[in-house]
Amino acid sequence: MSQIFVHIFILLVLPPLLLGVIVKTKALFAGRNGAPLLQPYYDLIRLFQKGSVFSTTTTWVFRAGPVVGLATALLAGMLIPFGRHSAPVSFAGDMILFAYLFALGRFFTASAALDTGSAFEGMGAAREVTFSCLAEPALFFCFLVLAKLSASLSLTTMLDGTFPLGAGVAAPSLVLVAASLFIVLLVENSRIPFDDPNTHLELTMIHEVMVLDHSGPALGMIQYGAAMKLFVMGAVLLRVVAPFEAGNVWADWGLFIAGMLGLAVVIGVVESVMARFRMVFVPTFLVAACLLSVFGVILLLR
Amino acid sequence: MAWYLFLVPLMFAALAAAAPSNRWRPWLVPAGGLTHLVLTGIAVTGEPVSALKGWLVLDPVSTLVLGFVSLMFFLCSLYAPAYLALRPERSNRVFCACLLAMLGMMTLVIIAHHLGLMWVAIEATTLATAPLLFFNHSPRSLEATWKYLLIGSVGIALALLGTFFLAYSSIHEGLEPTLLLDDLVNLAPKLSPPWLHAAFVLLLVGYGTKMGLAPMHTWKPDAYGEAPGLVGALLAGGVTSCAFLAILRFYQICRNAPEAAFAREILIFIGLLSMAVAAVFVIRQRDFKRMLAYSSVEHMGILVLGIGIGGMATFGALLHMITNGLTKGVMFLSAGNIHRAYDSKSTDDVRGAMQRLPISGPLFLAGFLMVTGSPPGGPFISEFTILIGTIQSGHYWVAGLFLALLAIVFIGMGATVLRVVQGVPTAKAMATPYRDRPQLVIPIIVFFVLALVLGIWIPHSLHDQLQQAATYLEGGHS
Amino acid sequence: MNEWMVIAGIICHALSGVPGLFVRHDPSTGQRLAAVLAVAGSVLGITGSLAALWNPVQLIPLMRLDAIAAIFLIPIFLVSALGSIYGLEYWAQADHPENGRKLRLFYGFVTAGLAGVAVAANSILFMFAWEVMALSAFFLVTTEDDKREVREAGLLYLVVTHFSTLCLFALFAIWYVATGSFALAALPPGAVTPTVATVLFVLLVIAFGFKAGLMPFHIWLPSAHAMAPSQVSALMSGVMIKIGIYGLVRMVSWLPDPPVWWGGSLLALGTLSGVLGVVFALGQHDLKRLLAYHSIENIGIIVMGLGLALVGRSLNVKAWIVLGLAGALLHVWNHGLFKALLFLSAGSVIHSTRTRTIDQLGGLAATMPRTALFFAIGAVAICGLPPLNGFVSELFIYLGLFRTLGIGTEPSWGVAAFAAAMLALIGALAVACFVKAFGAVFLGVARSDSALHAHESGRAMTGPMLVLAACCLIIGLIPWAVGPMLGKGVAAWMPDSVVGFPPLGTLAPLGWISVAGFTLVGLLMGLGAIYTVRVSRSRVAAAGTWDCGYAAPTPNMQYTASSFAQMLGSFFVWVLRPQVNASGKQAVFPGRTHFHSHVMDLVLDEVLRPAYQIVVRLSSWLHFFQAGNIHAYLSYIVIFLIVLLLWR
Amino acid sequence: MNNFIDPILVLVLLLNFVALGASRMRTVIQAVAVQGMLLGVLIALAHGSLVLWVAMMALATIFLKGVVIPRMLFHAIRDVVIRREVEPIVGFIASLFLGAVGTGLAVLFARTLPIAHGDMGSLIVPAALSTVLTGFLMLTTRTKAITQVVGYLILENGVFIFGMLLMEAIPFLVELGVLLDLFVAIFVMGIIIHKISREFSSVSTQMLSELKE
Repeated sequence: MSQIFVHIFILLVLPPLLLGVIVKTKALFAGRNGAPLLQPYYDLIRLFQKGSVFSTTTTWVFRAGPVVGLATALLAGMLIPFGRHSAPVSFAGDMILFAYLFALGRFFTASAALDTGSAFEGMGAAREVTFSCLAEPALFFCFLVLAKLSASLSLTTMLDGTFPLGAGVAAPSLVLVAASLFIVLLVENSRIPFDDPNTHLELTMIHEVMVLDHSGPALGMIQYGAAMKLFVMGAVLLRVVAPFEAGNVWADWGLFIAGMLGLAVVIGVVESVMARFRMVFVPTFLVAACLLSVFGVILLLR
Repeated sequence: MAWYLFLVPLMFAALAAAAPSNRWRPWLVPAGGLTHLVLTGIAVTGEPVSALKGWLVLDPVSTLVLGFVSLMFFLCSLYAPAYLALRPERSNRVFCACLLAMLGMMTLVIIAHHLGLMWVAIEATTLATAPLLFFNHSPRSLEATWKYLLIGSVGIALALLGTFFLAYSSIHEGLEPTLLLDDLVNLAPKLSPPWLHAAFVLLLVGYGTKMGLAPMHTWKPDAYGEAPGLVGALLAGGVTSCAFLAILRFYQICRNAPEAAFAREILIFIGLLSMAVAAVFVIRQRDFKRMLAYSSVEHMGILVLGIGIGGMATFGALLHMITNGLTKGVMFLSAGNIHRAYDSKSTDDVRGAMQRLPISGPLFLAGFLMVTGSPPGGPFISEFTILIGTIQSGHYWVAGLFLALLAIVFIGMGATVLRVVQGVPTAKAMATPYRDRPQLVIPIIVFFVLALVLGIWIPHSLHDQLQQAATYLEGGHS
Repeated sequence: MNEWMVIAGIICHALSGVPGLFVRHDPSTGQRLAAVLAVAGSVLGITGSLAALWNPVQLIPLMRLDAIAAIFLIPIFLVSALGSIYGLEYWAQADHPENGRKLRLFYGFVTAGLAGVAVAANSILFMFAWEVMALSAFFLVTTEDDKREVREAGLLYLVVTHFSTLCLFALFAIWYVATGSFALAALPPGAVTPTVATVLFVLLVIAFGFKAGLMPFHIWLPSAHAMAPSQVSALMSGVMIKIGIYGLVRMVSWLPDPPVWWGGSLLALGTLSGVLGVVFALGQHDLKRLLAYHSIENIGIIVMGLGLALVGRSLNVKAWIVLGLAGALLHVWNHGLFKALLFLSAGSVIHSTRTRTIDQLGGLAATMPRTALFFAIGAVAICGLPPLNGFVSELFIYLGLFRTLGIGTEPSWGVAAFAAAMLALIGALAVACFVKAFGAVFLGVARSDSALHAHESGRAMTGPMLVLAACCLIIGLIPWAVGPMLGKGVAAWMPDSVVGFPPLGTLAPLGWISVAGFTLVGLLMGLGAIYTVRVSRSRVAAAGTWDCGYAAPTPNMQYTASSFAQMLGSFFVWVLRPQVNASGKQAVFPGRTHFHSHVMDLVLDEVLRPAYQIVVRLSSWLHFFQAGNIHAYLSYIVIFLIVLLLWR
Repeated sequence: MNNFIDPILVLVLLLNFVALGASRMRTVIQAVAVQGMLLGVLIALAHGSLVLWVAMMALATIFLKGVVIPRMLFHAIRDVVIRREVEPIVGFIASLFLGAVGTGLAVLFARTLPIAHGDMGSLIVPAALSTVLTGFLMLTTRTKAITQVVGYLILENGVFIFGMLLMEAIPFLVELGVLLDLFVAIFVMGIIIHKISREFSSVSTQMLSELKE
């Protein structure tokens, strides 16, 4: 029971820190000492205290966007095992709920963007839904591989690091899955090289351009939700690449947090060493991700 | 009794020819029709009819056909007075007389068991019909009549030759020469094959011309297109049934002979050919009366196809003769009304019939749906039975072709019919004096109801009659 | 008892339009009577069907009212009644004196026909009901037969439905020859040779595929749905195409020992239909055509479930049967609910703006808030997103497909697993398509005057939508309530092996779904509350949309539906093949320019129409033989005579 | 007397060729008239003894085919004040040639139909068939309505010739009926021709191709 509270606590508190770590890493690479690690927290608090501006064209849909985005991320977080600790909510088919929760969030954030009636935000919404059409199958192929390997239909058991078929069979597919998941993670969370969260050229943005009109608490919820999404998907990836455990309950928590921060560093490194791709290449990479995971499945079915 | 059956109508015909008044003469037609219907009722229910030492007999098949033709004629005759009232400008003396004469001659065809006599009667029917086609006295009707007459007569002449061949086939084997159906059926196994073979072909072509089977159907679109709807209905429902009966007679003989397989083969072939020809010509058909003619060609094809298949299909074919006839009654009469209302029968001018004619228009559409075999309707049951028979007898490809052709015909007719009934009528059409009157639509409604009822429930007596007729044709004596 | 309630319900519906024919003085009386009769009939029918779920009735030789029939009857009655209420305002007799009566008459007939098909246990009766349904639907589609495009849609529909009827002829004829009776019941093993069984299977896939609008038999569906009045579209798309599914589900279950490839091919067809359906939906500019193509997509999903169940039956894996069939049946319900909801709300838009063109609408959420909300609910549901009903049925199918990998002790038929990923693709595309539709129609700024002056519809139209939306939510939140009914359906599908069926509850996390659903709702409410409180406590300013510094934004600068779908469309350009007609780039100072793109239907416009043109040309060549020359006619006779004489 | 039959049949065949080759309408009609009379004679000969009904039959045939019908045809062309040529579609030589071919075919086909022993005239079947074919030839290659009627007559004659083989089989009544029908048919055709000539001021059936697809 206490584990559940720890899980929820981590889910609520840790996500912004990842952003902080990423920014710090990039700063160090750039030779600056950069913003403090806790900067994202200050931003969120500031945003929550600000007032808001609403476009005259908007309706309830515009306000629903951020709320739904955050709520779905939260619930999705409850379905993912953190480290060795099984998820608070876990049942056969929860991975499907996991994927569809993010789809629900996407539906409303994109709608909210269209609600403003701005050409740029429409553009962003279009890109968001378009790319996810390619990301979704990739994600599901990964799930298929994991389900086959772990002979189960629930994320907790999929990710508990035990493979009835034996590590020999599992390893090749898992590598492919990890690669695929990493690409999906970067795209879905609009990271370099696919998207640049702090660019200032609207024409080239995907996620950020959708939220141009949100302000104050709404913007805060959006950023918080985004961070949480990154965290949750990161947790999945972490379990695939490093299903380690340290026997002791609290040590496992520590291991998990360390792992997440490590992942953040990796992302930071990637963002520092790579340039942003042209928009037209994004689909190519997503298709590649799909193919990787398809091979993963085929390896198992042969 | 047999005598009355065909003499009474002729009497009425004479009466009509003599009658002075153009106004009440038409009423002789329904009168004659009713009398004939009553006589038929008596004949059918009473003791077996036979006269003239077996020349005139009422066997199961002829009972069926007679009842149907008599009913058909009666319903059409109800329509006649109102129709002729629409055409006061022209004398209907010849028209009425010929209608009644036609009835008499058809009756004679049906009850004749002497093939020569039957031939005479059929030729007489042709001659009696010619003036009916010519009723409109327009150049086009003249052309139609000429074609009908010449092609019909030539065909019939061939049939006569065929009849002679048949007779000779018995002489040749040194048997007692005869043209009596029953004797021939019994002698069939002994008849000389080559003569019988030739005879069957000649008769099929000859009476096939009369029935309108492809490729002898060429007169049909012209005749049906130019004739008044009433006459069209009688031709498509009555006369063709008589010709069909004639073909049945000779099939009866052949199926006892070694020629049976050949006969079946030919019948199936002609049946499919007729359906195919109809399919080709209904596509993009502009003239909805000619379309009906081709539909009639198609259904004649279905009839002979069913006979060729045999077994359950024979039952289906006999039933189809009735259901198709009734449905054709609906279509021709309503088409006639539409023609009157728009005075055009081309889909270029005719549209919105459902608005222009609140009763005839929908009936026309309903008739189309029925005749193309949409359930629930009489033709559906009969066609379905034929299909089952076809599959039962293992003619899978025939069944496939059958369905495919039905589909094509449906597309062709559907396009034309919908163009007629849907949309908004032109102002010119709204201006014409014609309006749906009770006398003009009630017969159609009766036809429709009968056809529909046959689709939902076949009366027990009729079912028995059909069953007997089928077994009688298939050689079992009942 | 309950069968008589159903029969009474059918009769009520059949007669619902009749009184209106005789009430001429006061236009509203007839339609009120019709609605009352329809509602009464539906209440009777639904009660009877629900009762029949637990004690099925068999009135051989005519009628069978078992779980499967009941499951299909319930949406028929529900949607039909709601539609006729909706019609009171949408197609008020006062506004449409010329065709209102006709519409209501045939509306009743269609409902009766549909219900008749569902309960028929005799092939002749089946075909009667079938044709009554099909033909009445034709008259509904051509309600406005003064419009040319309506007439064309009507002809197309009529031809296609007759094709499927002819296939039924063949099907039932063979059935009769095989069984020797018109009674419809399961064929005992070995009743037919494998060849005949295959022929039957192919025939029924074609016949019912046409009615269900399964790719590639969908050709009639888009135009018919677009041209019909909206409550009719709701009925057709919601329940009429499901009767095709009914036929498929029912008859397939009666064919003995199916080979695996049957289920496999169904699975493939379903996937194809699902993906292409939604892809073509992306290309549409007409709101109702878009919804119509989504029907094709959802039919595909249903058939996927059925195919899975069939595979399970061939390999004798009960879990696949249960999950696949339960998913299919539940999706039949769900699609009936949310697609009807979507068509009704689309109708409400059309009713107030008089246009179906998406790119002329926009900003309606402000003027028609209720309609917008209902459309949003429908959209979320049809995308299969939690916490609504669409998610539940798709989850079942997902679980079944995942299980084909061979989870635990079950055998593995991994090919099917790819369908799971395709289903994910379908879901994502559906989200894209409905964001586009919802956004372009209801959000942003009005793109035309008609959209600018839109007004909310009255109670008679919003009421039915409310009911449907509520049903979507209920099924989505408490699926364990419908679980047992589906179990009955599954059991009825395989009467021979009722024993040892794992109950749906053990295979699908019904309880957890509702936990998750309620949690989600709770979170939404909580966060929503916090947010609103936060906003209300702080300073709020209203301003124009931030347009990145552009001087004079106009409504035309919004992202339109076409531009929204442009990028996705470019991925599928190989199948969509849009015909673009645009004035190209211009000089330094561009003048007026135009852009128009149109997506043809792959099967209809690019295969069938050309083929038919060839047939027409061929036949017009052959017309030469009927050239009016009597000499030619006579020579045909001679030639034919000689041919026949030389035949043998 | 049966040895007279074959010569007469030869005459009939020759008359076919006359009908085919003649360019003037009068000649054609006369040829058919003569043919009809010959048929009457044939009846008498075919049936050995000259019983009453046979005599009546023969006379009726001669009267009808040889006198009445030709009269009607002459009448028809007299009304129609137009050129009296036959106006063939196929030239005379060609049609003669075709006629010859037809006759040949008829003889060949007659081979396949065995004649019973003790039957008179081995020529009957070929003659009948070739006359029928000639009739068809006239029907299909001559434009004028009247010529087509003549063709129909010749066709009918051909059938009639075959009838010789079964005098006994076909009762008197039927024979009369056949003749009557023939008469009425020609009569009605005559009327129609009359109307046609009034409508189109020509009896050429080329005019009659309005009704077509």
